[in-house]
Amino acid sequence: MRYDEIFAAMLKRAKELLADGTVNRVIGWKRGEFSYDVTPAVFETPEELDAGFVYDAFCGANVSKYLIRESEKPGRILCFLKPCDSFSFNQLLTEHRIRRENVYAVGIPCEGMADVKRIRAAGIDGITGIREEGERFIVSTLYGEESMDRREALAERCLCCKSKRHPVFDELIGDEGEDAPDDARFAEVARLETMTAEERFDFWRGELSRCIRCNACRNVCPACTCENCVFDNPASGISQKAAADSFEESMYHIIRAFHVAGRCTDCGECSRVCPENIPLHLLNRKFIKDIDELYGAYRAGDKADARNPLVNFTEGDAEARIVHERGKA
Amino acid sequence: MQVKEATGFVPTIVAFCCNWCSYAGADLSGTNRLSYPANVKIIRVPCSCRVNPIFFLRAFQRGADGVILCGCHPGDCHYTTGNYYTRRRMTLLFSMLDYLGIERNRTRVEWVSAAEGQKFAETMRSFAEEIAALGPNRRLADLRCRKDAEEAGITDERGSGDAV
Amino acid sequence: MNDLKDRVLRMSGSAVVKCMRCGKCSATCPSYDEMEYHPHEFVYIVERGDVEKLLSSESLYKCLTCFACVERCPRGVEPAKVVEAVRLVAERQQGGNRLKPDEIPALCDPDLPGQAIATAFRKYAK
Amino acid sequence: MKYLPLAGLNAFLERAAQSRKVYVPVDEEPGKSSYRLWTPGTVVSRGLNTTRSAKDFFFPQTENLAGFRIEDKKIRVLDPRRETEDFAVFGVRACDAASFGILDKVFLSEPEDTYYKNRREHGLILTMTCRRPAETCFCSVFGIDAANPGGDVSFTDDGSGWYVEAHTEKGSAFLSGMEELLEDRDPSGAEEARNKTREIMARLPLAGLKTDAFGGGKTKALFDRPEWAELSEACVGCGTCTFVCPTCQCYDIRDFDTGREIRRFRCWDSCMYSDFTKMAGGNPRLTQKERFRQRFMHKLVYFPENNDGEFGCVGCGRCLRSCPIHMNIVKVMKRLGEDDHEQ
Amino acid sequence: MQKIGVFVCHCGTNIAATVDVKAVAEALGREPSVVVSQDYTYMCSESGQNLIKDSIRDYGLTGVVICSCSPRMHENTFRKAAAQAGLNPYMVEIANIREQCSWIHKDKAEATEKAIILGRAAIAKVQLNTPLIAGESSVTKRALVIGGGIAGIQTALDIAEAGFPVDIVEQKPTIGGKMAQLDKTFPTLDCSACILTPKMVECAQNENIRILSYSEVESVSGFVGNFTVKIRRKARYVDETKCTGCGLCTEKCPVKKVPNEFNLGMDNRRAIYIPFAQAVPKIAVIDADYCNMLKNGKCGVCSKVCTAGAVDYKQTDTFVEEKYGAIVAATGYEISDVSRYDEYAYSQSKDVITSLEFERLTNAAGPTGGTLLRPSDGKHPHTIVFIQCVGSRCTPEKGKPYCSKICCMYTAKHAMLTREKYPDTDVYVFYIDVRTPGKNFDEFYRRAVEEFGVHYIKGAVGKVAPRADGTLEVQASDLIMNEQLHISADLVVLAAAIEPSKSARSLATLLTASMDTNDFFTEAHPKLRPVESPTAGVFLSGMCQGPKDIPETVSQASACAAKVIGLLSKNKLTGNPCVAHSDELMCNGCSNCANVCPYGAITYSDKEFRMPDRTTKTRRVAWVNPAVCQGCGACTVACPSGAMDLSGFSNSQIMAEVDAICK
Repeated sequence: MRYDEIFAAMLKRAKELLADGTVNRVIGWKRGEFSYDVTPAVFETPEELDAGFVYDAFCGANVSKYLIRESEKPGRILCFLKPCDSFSFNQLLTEHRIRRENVYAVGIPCEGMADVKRIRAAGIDGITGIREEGERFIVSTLYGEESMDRREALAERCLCCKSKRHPVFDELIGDEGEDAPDDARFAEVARLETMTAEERFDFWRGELSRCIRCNACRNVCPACTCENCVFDNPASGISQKAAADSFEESMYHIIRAFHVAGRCTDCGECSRVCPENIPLHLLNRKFIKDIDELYGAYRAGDKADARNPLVNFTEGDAEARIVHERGKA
Repeated sequence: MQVKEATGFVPTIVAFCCNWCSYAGADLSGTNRLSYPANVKIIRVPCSCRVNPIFFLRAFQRGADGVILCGCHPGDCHYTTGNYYTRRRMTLLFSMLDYLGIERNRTRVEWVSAAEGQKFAETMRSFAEEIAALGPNRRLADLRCRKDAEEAGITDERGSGDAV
Repeated sequence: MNDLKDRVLRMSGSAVVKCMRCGKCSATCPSYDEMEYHPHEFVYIVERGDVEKLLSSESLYKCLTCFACVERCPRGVEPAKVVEAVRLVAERQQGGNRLKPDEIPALCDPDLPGQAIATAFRKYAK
Repeated sequence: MKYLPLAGLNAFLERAAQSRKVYVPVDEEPGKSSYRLWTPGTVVSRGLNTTRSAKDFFFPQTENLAGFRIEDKKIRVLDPRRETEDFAVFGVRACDAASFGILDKVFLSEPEDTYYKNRREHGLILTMTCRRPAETCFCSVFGIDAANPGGDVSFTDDGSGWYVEAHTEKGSAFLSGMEELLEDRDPSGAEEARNKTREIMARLPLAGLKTDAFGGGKTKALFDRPEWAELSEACVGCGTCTFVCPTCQCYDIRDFDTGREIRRFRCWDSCMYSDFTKMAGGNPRLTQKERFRQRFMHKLVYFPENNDGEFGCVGCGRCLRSCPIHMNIVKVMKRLGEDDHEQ
Repeated sequence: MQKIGVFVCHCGTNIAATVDVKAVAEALGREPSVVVSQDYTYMCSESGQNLIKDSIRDYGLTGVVICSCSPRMHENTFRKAAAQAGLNPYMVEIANIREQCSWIHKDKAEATEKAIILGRAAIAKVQLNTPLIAGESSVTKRALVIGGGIAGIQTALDIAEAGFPVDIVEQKPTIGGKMAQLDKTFPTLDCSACILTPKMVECAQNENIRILSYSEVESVSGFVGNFTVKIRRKARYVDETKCTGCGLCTEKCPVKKVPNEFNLGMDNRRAIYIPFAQAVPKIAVIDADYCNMLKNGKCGVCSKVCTAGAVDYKQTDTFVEEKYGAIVAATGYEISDVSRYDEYAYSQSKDVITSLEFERLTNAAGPTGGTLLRPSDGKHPHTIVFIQCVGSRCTPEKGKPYCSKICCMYTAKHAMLTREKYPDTDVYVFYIDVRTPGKNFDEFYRRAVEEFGVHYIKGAVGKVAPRADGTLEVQASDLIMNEQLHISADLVVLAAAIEPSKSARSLATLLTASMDTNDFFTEAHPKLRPVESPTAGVFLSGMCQGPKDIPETVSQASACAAKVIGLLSKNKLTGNPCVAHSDELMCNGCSNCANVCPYGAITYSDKEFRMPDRTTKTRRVAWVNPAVCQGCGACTVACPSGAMDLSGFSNSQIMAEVDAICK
């Protein structure tokens, strides 16, 4: 389905569900200044929907985390979930973070989400408008019109999409999609694994040293929903407001990845929002790959009552020395 | 007996031991006068599953060169299942440290029962030798906390504000 | 010796150490009476590392590969696969290459079609 | 007027680097640049602006303030301050250059922040005009001229080189030893380049942003506006906007025990964080709405109120680019300024 | 800041020979917050303890660090001493400078330096100690035994004998279990019913025992000493208080072809029935699946013939809720399904039977009245083949990985009894190993071979093929003769693997008791706490914990009863104060902690919180029951927000130790 067709169906359904009283609010995406800067927003009336609601290739933001707060409010809220978002939503249900009865979930198809950073990386700047024409994006800029291959503009997570399927929904727009094979998704992790320890160290130091500890990755992450994060809690003994040195840079990212291990749905939001373009998803994906390889394939958010692999075990699990015994590095 | 390299490097080693098996195993190696390096210092925890990955990082931050965790053999946990969770957590943590390019041999998990005084001493000896061979922890160190860095005048670029 | 054993284990993928010596494989074997070494003995002899003993036995060729023993074995040892692996070792050992590439020039007859040489090589080389 | 041709840049920087550390913008990856220490071979970015601002050199993210050493049962205080080496930051745009005016008002007013002052005194700001402003630029809204960036020395870009002009004594002193690396050119070329920039600035999509609804004295009119709820609704409470901002200057002071001494250091804080302004009695800003409002009220109302009408924003557009959910000061100004709510 | 006293023990020369104790005391005395630091020859002696007590009083100490032997030796001694001096016992920490220092190092300087560091770590920890008070809870003096087989019966009788009320919940209409179905018992060959039925009757007569037969556990809540259990009493359609057990109804009932489960379906019973003559309680029950009256309202014969007026077709399931201090799982075992092994032709021939069926065929109350007859044609079998290890000792794909333990012995019994009663019968036993550890067991097996001429053949049976003439061709290998045998048998008896009762898994979930991969209940410790489940207050009796024979089952049942009696004799339970606790303000309610808790100590509830902005918010938060928590700390690591912490081994305490060691 094309985005304009999906959007038309979403708008129609949102109005119907508001009108028949199934829901009293709609969470979706709101148009911005430049066609790429949409903001998640809650709409309460058909007029508000008409004025600002949008769904297109720039609606990458995962709205599932907002439902923690929204589902506590009176009435039911309609949410539109892309496949990625629905995995996150389901994981949050597993962790009892969302009141399911207060949410009406409509699964929507996703044809891949563009990342404006990738358009800029292609040397296109001064972007004032973007439209899709078949497999190309036509970008109008202050300095003339440019065009680029749609795929070139897609976010990394969409280039190796994990699934077009919605593990949870009340209804669907369009046909249900399928899981994608995982090989492409782990290729970059596998490449890093084949490097020597020195190379890996240099790679990660290079990446993590750019971290400014703005917490965007954490705060946008649908798995990071702690009432009070250990890094904000002075009583935890590890709270930090800024990384004072390279150790603290690593510490933050190791602990964050560990805390979401087995719960991360690989929605890729952490990497999308990083102002320093640190490939944070490669940390989370490493845990996913390890878990799959060591404890059997597991997908956080696939089943609502699943036990995550870190709170589970089998008697025959590999010993930690398996890490030491891996190919020489 | 401290393991020293020619350079005189004496690593700092933290050993977390569960109260029921490994701590008792350590006591037994003492009772049997089986020596192991003095730079290994033991912290008693009720169960290996009490050990948070944060404790490992904390030890490295504060100057440890190696951290080892010892617990009951799988299936023998005093709390039935604790060490099974430990095993998964530590496997994943070690794998992540390895992925970040930190020497994988700086961390270890070893199952030592209350009867294995000999094994405890041998494990500590081999671990201490391994860490001594690896040299000081640099990749996961907090320079502010390292005595040697201060003495050598090494500072991290961060904090000085001289680089961004 | 252990080299042979390793080859058999690798080729069969069988874990002979799992055998608890119940003999159910032999009990179920339709070729039992034809065999000098019976399925359970195959497993045991391979485990002991005496593969040579088996290589020279005709029993190798009596196994019908009906897999009844594989099906019935309570320990998942898969005796038929062990037999099969020993048989392959035996076959691969039968002579080396009967023709080596450097022997060919001397044998070449100018009238001999090139294709015949290729065919012969394929036939006599293992 | 002095002119530095494109081809002469490396020689110029090499000379400059003999007397001080020189930081230049470098393309780390396509479309993204950062300041790096210049060393021979460093390629200077021709892109517009760095992800982080030049503020970082003068007000670093973390900075040691003091130390304490416990010796037996006594405490000794240590002073880690030392004079900063001279340094220069090259390629600072008009927006970032203007941010120093704002930071100075905060840090150099009594009592002076000696840590900041130290860096200001030893840091040289080499500015550059903009040839290709982005859609997110709106410095002109705050009266900043991208064609006339100021600083200690300005570099006016005409595409094949720069017209170089010193604006301060520090700047003149810096240039004085480098005459032979510069050519003499007619200043009309500089004006032509400036006009080109100004022409683009005028047609930027955000050029028409209105500031009338904001400024000193608008607290009452704006503080309780219902729109804050809707504007802050999607805010995830991260500190990205504040950390890339060239004018945000809030910090926290923390202690770290190294085992041998306690280090007291300051580090950036963000008004977007839930523990910002948390005090013994609680926190006056309880929800994200209030924290969000604080940031924009500070930039648009409180700061001008205390600083002769000068806004606390320089329109660099960094927050527009980096906000995870694309909420930003422009959307706030448009939403709150679109109707006339003034009493 | 604490006011800490440091006490360095010489332990004679055990410590002092290698560690410069004066130097340690002096160095630690310089640490901030240490107000007194002393050394003494034997800290654990009375005068040593007095030194500590006096210092606590004189210096107003709030924390004590003792540098001495392992805390596993004298932690309690020093805690008691501190308590006597008015200091909370949990404000004492031990630095182990003997086992982990002086005894393993030779260099005095090195050992002294290490002792100082260990002392500093203990000081750093005690800085963060808080006084802990062990919680107390009451004990309901009543036990629940789930399962009324020999294990449950023995446990219940022992508990009742000690004076505590016990309820037995049995899912079948009568207690007695598998043992009631057995004929003779090895190795004494006494009659199973003769030794079991008196115990069943005793249960019925003991006023401390209440039998809830035809009942199942519906739900369990609470914790050790304070369980609340809801029990479903299935409708019997016969009023228990009225039925006299005369059995008239079971003779008059017109529905005659109901497979009789007591005889494993080898004969029939009526739709209203009493399972067997010695059933306890001896009360009829209507099988709703077969009763015409219940199915279509046509019949009512039993009601008409019942002189007591006990039949009540309108009966429905009822529920009993009761409080218990202890729960015993005695759910027993079942025979695993052997029809999956096609080669043994169990589902093809009536003459291939399981050993339990063989028991019924030789039992006087069985379908044949105790005469051994082939199920197919009722003729005497002349050749009987017993096959061992059917489904036991297999890979998990093929069956059970464990040895069922009892088969070797009961097969010897069957073989022996057959040969004794029918000397004209040839009996073959195909075995892999004959396992007879136990008192008089091997002697028993040898008698079968030596006195009774049973043919024991080492080897397995590969195939059992029914032939047209009604015989069974058994193809087997004789591993000693190295030949393949073909035996024409009349009856084949399979020693089927035993497996835990199917109901055990769901019960384990209700009890939050853990199970192994085979669905046997896990014991708290395999050697040292074999009759307790890791879940406090839940005990294990009999086969539900693992395969065992009758004498073992009875011993374990009594051991289990002893543990229960020990618990019920207490008026109060004192907990270990080093337990986990959750900070409600930080808890996310994600359930990670509950998932890893081996004791089911963590429960969740929705709680209303007043938010800083004066609104209220309802959140799901964890609560750790201190009476159930054993203090392992698994939850503290599973918790991502750090809401969960462990008293006595808190995050900050452990990190303080780390810091002190790495300094």
